[in-house]
Amino acid sequence: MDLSWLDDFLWTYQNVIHSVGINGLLALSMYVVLAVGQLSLGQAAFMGLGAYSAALMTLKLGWPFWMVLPLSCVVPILFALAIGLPTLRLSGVYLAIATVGLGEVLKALYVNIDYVGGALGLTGIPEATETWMIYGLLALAVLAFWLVARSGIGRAMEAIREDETAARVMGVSCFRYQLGALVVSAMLAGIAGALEAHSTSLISPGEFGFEPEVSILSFALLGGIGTPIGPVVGAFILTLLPELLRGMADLRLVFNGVIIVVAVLFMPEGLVALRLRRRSA
Amino acid sequence: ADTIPVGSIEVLTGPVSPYGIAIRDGETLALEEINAAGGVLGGKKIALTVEDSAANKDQAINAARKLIGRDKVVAIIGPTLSAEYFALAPMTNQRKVPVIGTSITSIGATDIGPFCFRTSLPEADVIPAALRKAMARGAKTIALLYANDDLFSKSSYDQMKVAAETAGLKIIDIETFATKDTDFSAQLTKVKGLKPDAIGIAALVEPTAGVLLQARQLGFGAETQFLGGNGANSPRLGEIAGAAADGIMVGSPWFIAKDTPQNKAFIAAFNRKYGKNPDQFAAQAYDTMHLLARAIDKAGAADPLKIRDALMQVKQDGVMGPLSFNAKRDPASAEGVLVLEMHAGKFSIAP
Amino acid sequence: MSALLQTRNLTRRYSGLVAVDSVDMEVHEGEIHALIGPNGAGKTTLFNLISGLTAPSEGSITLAGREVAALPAERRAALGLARTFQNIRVFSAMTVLENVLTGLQPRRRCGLAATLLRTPMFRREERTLVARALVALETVGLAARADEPAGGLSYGDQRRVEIARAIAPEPALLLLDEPAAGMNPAETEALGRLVRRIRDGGTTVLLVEHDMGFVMDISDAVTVLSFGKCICQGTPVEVRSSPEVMEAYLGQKVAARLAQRFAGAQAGRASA
Amino acid sequence: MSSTESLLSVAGLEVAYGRTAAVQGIDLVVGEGQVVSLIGANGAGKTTTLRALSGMMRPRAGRIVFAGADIAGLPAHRVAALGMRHVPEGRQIFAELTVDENLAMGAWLESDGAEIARRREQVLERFPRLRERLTQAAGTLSGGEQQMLALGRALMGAPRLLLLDEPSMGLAPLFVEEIFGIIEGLKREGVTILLVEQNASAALEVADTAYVLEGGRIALSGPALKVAHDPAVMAAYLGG
Amino acid sequence: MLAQQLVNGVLLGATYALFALGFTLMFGVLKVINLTYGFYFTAGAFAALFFTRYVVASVWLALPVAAIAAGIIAMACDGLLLTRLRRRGAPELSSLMVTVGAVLALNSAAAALFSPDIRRLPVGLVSVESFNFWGVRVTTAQFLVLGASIVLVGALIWLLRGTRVGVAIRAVAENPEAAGLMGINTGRTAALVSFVSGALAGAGGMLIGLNFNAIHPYMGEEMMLRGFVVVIVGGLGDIRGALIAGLMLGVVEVLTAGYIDSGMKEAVSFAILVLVLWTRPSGLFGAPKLRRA
Ligand SMILES: Nc1ncnc2c1ncn2[C@@H]1O[C@H](COP(=O)(O)OP(=O)(O)OP(=O)(O)O)[C@@H](O)[C@H]1O
Ligand SMILES: Nc1ncnc2c1ncn2[C@@H]1O[C@H](COP(=O)(O)OP(=O)(O)OP(=O)(O)O)[C@@H](O)[C@H]1O
Ligand SMILES: [Mg+2]
Ligand SMILES: [Mg+2]
Repeated sequence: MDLSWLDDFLWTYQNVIHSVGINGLLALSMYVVLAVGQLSLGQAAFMGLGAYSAALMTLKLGWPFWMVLPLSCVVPILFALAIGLPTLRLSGVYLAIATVGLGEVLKALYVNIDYVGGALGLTGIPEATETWMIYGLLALAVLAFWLVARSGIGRAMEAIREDETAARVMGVSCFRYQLGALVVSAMLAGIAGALEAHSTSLISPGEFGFEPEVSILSFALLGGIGTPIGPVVGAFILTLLPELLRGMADLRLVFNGVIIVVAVLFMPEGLVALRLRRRSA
Repeated sequence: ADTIPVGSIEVLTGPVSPYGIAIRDGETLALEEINAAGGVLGGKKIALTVEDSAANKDQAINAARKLIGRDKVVAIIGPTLSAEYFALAPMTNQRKVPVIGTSITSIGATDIGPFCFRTSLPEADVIPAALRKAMARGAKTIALLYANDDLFSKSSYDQMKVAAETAGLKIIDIETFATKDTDFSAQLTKVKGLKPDAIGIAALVEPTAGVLLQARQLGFGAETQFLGGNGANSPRLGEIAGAAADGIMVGSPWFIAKDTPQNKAFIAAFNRKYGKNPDQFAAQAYDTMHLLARAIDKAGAADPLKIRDALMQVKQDGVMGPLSFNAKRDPASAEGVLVLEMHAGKFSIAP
Repeated sequence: MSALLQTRNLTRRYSGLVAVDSVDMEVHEGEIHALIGPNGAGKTTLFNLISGLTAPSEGSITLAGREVAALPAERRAALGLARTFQNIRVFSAMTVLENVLTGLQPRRRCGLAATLLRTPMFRREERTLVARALVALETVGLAARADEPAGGLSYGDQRRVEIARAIAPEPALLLLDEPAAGMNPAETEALGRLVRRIRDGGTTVLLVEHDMGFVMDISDAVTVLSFGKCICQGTPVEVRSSPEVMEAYLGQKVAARLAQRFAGAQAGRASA
Repeated sequence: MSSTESLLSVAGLEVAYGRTAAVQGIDLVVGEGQVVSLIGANGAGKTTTLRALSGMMRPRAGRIVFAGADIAGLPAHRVAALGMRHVPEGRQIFAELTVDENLAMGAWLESDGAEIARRREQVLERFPRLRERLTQAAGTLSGGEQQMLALGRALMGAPRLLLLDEPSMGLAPLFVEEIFGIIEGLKREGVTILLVEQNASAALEVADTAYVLEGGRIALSGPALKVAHDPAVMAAYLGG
Repeated sequence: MLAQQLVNGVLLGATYALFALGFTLMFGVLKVINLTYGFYFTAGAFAALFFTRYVVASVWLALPVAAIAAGIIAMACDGLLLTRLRRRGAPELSSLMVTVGAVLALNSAAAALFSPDIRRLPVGLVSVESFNFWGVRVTTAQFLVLGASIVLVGALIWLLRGTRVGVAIRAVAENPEAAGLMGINTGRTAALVSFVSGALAGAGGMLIGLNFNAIHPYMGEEMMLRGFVVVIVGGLGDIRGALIAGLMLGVVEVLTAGYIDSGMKEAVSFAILVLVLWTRPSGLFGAPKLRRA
C-alpha cells in the first residue's frame, strides 16, 4: 500500500497539528485558573517565559531537549509565585488587568534586552518537538484535570468559583487553591512555550502579549469550562478555523468572528456544555 | 503540467496588510506581464498562489507548508515580515525550496541556508547616501528615533547608527517608541531640548508620519533636517503627514519619478491596473517576480534545485536598477541608490 | 462547663457607627445559646467576627481556649466552626449533595496525589463523605432532592441546604443565623427538635433568631444585643422578664404572649 | 366570598422552571380593597405564583386579569405601570444605591416631584430607622433594615395592588407587629394586598380571604377565619 | 522642558480619559467587558471622515454626526448580541466571548471595506497652528480633546448622580429584575447606556483621530489596552476615576519616556498599575464590594 500521501499530508499539516495541540495545553492552563473563579490573563506571559527560558537553555547552554522541556516550567512557576502573592487578592477584571500588565512588562523587557534578541527574538532554535510529546502531555493533562474535577478538590474549586466567602467558611483556603491553580497554569503554559519554541525555530516578543492572551481566553470560553474537555475542543476549533477558511481571503477573519458569535449566542455555556457529576454513590 | 506553480506568502489581513497588499499587487502585475508574453519554459504559464499570513508566525509556516506540500510550488516569494521569514526559512531550506524575501532587511536572514534569498537591499546600502547629504547641508549632530518593537524598524535603526558613526556624525540622543504608538511628544520634547542638527527616524511609514506631524506641532522648523529609513520611502508618507513631511530625506533604491523606460512603463501599468501609484514594496516585488521567471527559464525545468542554482546566476535590469544575487544571496549591487526629499507631499531627487 | 467560645471587648466599627460594641460573651460547651436583639443590633456582624469574615476593630475571640481573632475564616472552620448565612449563600450551580459535601471539606484527608492516583483510601473517603452528607440531608428532609441543583430550590429549602451543609462535619460550634426565617410554625417546631438533636450529638449551638417562641423553647442561655451592646445575658426566663429587653426588643404584646405561653407551658403541652 | 369587585383574577395559572412545573393550574381572585393571604409549605409555589403575577416570570398557561387588562406574559415594567408592586423574596434592594436612591426608584413612574416628596415623607414617617440611614449604601443595612427598605420602596409607587413575599421575615418581634399594623393600615387606606407569609396565624388574622397552596395547587381556599380553623391547616401551618 | 513634558502628559492623558469615558460607563453599568467598544471609536472617526469629506468640512457638525453614528451602531450591536444573553442570564464570560467574536468580525470587515490605510481628516478642519504659551506649545486639536474630556466628565457625573435617569441606570446595572419591578424598562435603559457610551466613543474617535492625524480601522483596537488600564485604575463605572486615571497614565508615560527611557514607558506604567491595585484593589476610588456576608 502506498502511504506516501500520508507522509505528505503529515508534513504539510505538521505545524497545524502542533499548534492545535499546543493551543490545547494553553487552553487548559486558562481553564485551571477559570476553574477557581479567577480571570487571570498571564498565560501568554508564562508561555513566553517558558519559551524564552527553554530556547536559552538550548541555544546558549546547549542542553538536550529532554532536560530542557521539564525545566522550562521552572521560571514561569517562579513568576507565578512572585506575582500571585501580591495580586491574588484582586478579583475579576482587576486581576485580569494586573496580569496583563505582567505580559506587557515582560514584552518591554524582551524588546529591550539584546541578549534575548530584542525585537527579533531568538532564532535558529533546533526543531525538537515531536507530535507525540505534545499530544501525550495534552492527554495526561486532561486526564489529571478530569480526575481532580471529580473529587473533593474539584468540589472545593467549584465552590470558590461560586462564592468565595461561603467556601472559606467551609474551610476551603481560597488563597492556597488559587495560588496552586496559578502555579499549575504557569507550568502548563511554560511547557507549551518550550514546545512551541522548539517547533517553529523562532520566538519573538510580540507572540506573548495581549492579543494571544485573548485568543487563549477564547479557546477556553468557546469550548466551555464545565469540563477540561471543553477548552481543548475550543482550542482545536479556533486553531483549525483560520486554516479551513484559507480560501476566503479578505473575509476570512470576518467569517471566523461571525462563527464565534453565533456559537456563543446559541451555546452561552460553551460548545461542551457538560457539567461533571461527582456523585459516586 | 503546463503551469509552473509558484507561491507567495504575504500579510493580507490586519494592520500590517498595506505592505503585504502592495507586494501582492506588484508581483501580480509582473506575473500577468510574464504570462501574457508567453510564460516560461517555452510557453508554460506561471500559476501564482498568494497565501495570507496575517502577520502571524504560525500561519506563515502553515502557509509555506501548504504551498510546498500541497501546491508543490517551485519557489516562494515572501514572506512580508522578517519574523515570519526567520520562522519558516529553516523549514523551507531543509525542504530545498528557494524563498525570496522582497521586504526582508534584517541582518542574518539569508544566512539560514543556501535556499534563502532576498532582493531587498539591506539599509546599509541606502542610508549612508542620505546621511552624507545631510552632512553636506551642515549637519554635525543627530538624534535617532526608532520603533523598537518592530524588526524592520530596528534593523533600519541599527544600520543608521553604524552609518552615522562611520560618517562622523555625533549621535546625541536615541529614543524609542512602539510601532502602534500615536503619541511621540515626550521623546520629541526631549530631543528638542538637545537641539540636534538632524533627526533620523527608523520606522514604518505610519509612525514616521506621526512623528513628523507632532514634531511640527512642537515647533521643529526647517533648521532641523529629518532623515527617514527605508520605511519612510513611500508615497503614503506625503498622504498622511502632508506639509509636515516637507524636507524629509530618504535614501532609496527606487523612486517613482525615476527616469528609466522600465520604470515609466511599470508606473503606467500599475496605475492602469490598480488606479494608484506603486510604492517601493510593489516595485521590489515586481522586479523579484520578473527575476524569478528569468531564473525558471534559465533552470530549464520546474525543479526547485535547478531554480536555486539559476537564481545565483541571473541578472536583470529592472525598475529598481540592476538586480542579481551575491554569494550570500543578498542583492549584489547598490547601484541606483538615490537621495529623495519630500516637497508638498511628493518625493523628488534631493538637490 | 467550660466556655467553648469567649469574646472579650469585641468591637467592630464602621465609619461613624459601632456595629458591635465591646461585647463580652461566653458560650459554654454543650449548650444552645441564643443571640437576640432588634434589627441592626449587630448580631450578624458578631457572627461575621466570630467566623472570621470581618476583622474586629478591637477585642479578642477565643475558641476552645485558643485565640482565633487573627486566624482566617478557613482556619477557624478547620478548628470546628461552622455557620449558616442570613442571606442565603448556597452554591447554586452545584447539586444539593455537592453543597453538603463541600461543607465536609474540613473532614477531607486525601491530598492531590491520592486524588490523581485514585488510591483505595481516596475511594473509601469519598464513600464515607457521601454517606455522611446523605445523612445530613436526611436530617433536614432533603435527601430526595440530593441531585438537583441547589439554586432551583425554594427559599426555605435552600435554608435547609445551608443547615445540612453546616452540620455535616459535626462541628464543635455551630452558628445559625435566623434558621427559622421563611419556615412556618410547624416547620419551625421541627427545626427546634433538630437543633436539640444536634446539640445532643455534641455540637454547641449559637443561634440568631427573631422567633421568640422558638428561642425561649430551646435555648439554655440567651444574650441580648442592642445597638451593638450586650444589654442582658442569662437564662430564657431571666431575659424574658427583663424590662430592658421587653422595651428594646419584644414589645408588650409578644412579651405578654410569651409569658402566657410559658406560664402555662405544662398545661399547654398537655392540651396539644 | 365578598361581593367587592375583583381587582385581580387568575385562572388556570401554570408556571414552570425549565421542565419542572412549580405552579400547576391555580385559580385565585383578589377583590378590590381586600387582603388575601397565600400560605403553604416551603416549595409549594407561593413565590413562583407572585413572580408570574408581577411579570418576573412568563407563565406557561393561564389568564391573569389585573384591573381589567390581561397581563399574562407582560414584562414586569408594564405590569408595574398598571399599579402593581411586588416586594420580592430576598428583598432585592439595590445594594449599591443609597437608601434614599432606592426610595426614589420606587417612585420611578411618578413624575410629579411634589407627590414623590409627599410619599417619601410618608414612608420615612412609617420607618424612622430608614431616615437615620438615608445616605448609607443599602447593601450595608442589616437584614431587617433591608426588609423595611424593600417595603418602603414599594410604597413609594403608591400601589393599587401590593404583592408581599414574606414581609415579616427577619424582623424583630416588635417590628413584626408593626408590619402587620402597616398592612392593616394600608388595607384601611384601600390598598389591595396579596400576602405570602410563613407567620400564618398573623397573616390569617389580617386577611379577608386565604388560599392554601400545596405542591403547586390550591388545596383549600375560603374566608380567612374559616381557613384558620381548618384542622389540617392548624396542624400543618399554625403549629400544634 | 519639564513644563512642556507635563503639558504633553496631560494632553496625552486627556486622550486616554476621553477614550475611557464611554468604556467605563458601558463596562461599569452593563457589566460586560465589551471588546467592541474600540470599534465604536473607529466608527465615529470614519463617520466624521466621510462627513467632512463629502458633506461639510466643519468640526462642530462632524462631532455630533460621529457621536450619533457611533451611538446607533453601539445600540444595534448591544441589542443584537448582548440583550439576548442578558435576558437569558447567561454567564458574564460568555458575553465577553461574544464581543471577542464580534470585534474580530467588525474590525476585519471594516479593514476589508475601507482598507487598513491611515487617513486623516481634511487639512484645515481646525487650525494647525499651535499656540505658544511661554514656550509651551498646544494645538487646537489638543485643546479640543482636553476640553471635551472635562466637559463630558462633568456631564456624565451630572447624568449619573444628579438625575433620576442616572439613578435608574445604576439600578438596572445592579439588579435588572428588581428594576423591572419598579417600572423601569430595563431594555430601554440598556439601549440608552449603549447609545451614550457609543456616542462618547464616536466623539472621542473623531477628536483623537483629529489630534493624532490618524484614522484607520484598527485605531480603536489599539487604544483598548490603555482604555482597560484607565477604566480599572479609575474604578469600574467611575467617571471621575477614569478622568484622573487617564491623566495619571498620560503623565507617567510621558515623564518616563522623557526622563527615564522611552523603551520603558509601558513597563513603568504597568508597574504603577499593579502598585495602585495592590494598595487599592478596586481602583482609585472604588469602594470594596458593598454586599455583606
Ligand atoms: N459594611 C458595613 N458598612 C456600614 N455599616 C454596616 C456594615 N455592616 C453592618 N453595618 C451596620 O451595622 C449594624 C448592624 O448590622 P447587623 O447586620 O449586624 O445587624 P443584625 O443584628 O444582624 O440585624 P438583623 O436582625 O436585622 O439582621 C446595622 O445598622 C448595619 O447597617
Ligand atoms: N430558579 C429555579 N429553578 C428551578 N426550580 C425552581 C426555581 N425556583 C423555584 N423552583 C422550584 O419551584 C418550586 C416552587 O418554589 P417557590 O420558590 O415558588 O416556593 P415557595 O412556596 O415560595 O417556598 P418558600 O416558602 O420556601 O419560599 C419548588 O419546588 C422549587 O424547587
Ligand atoms: Mg442579621
Ligand atoms: Mg418563597
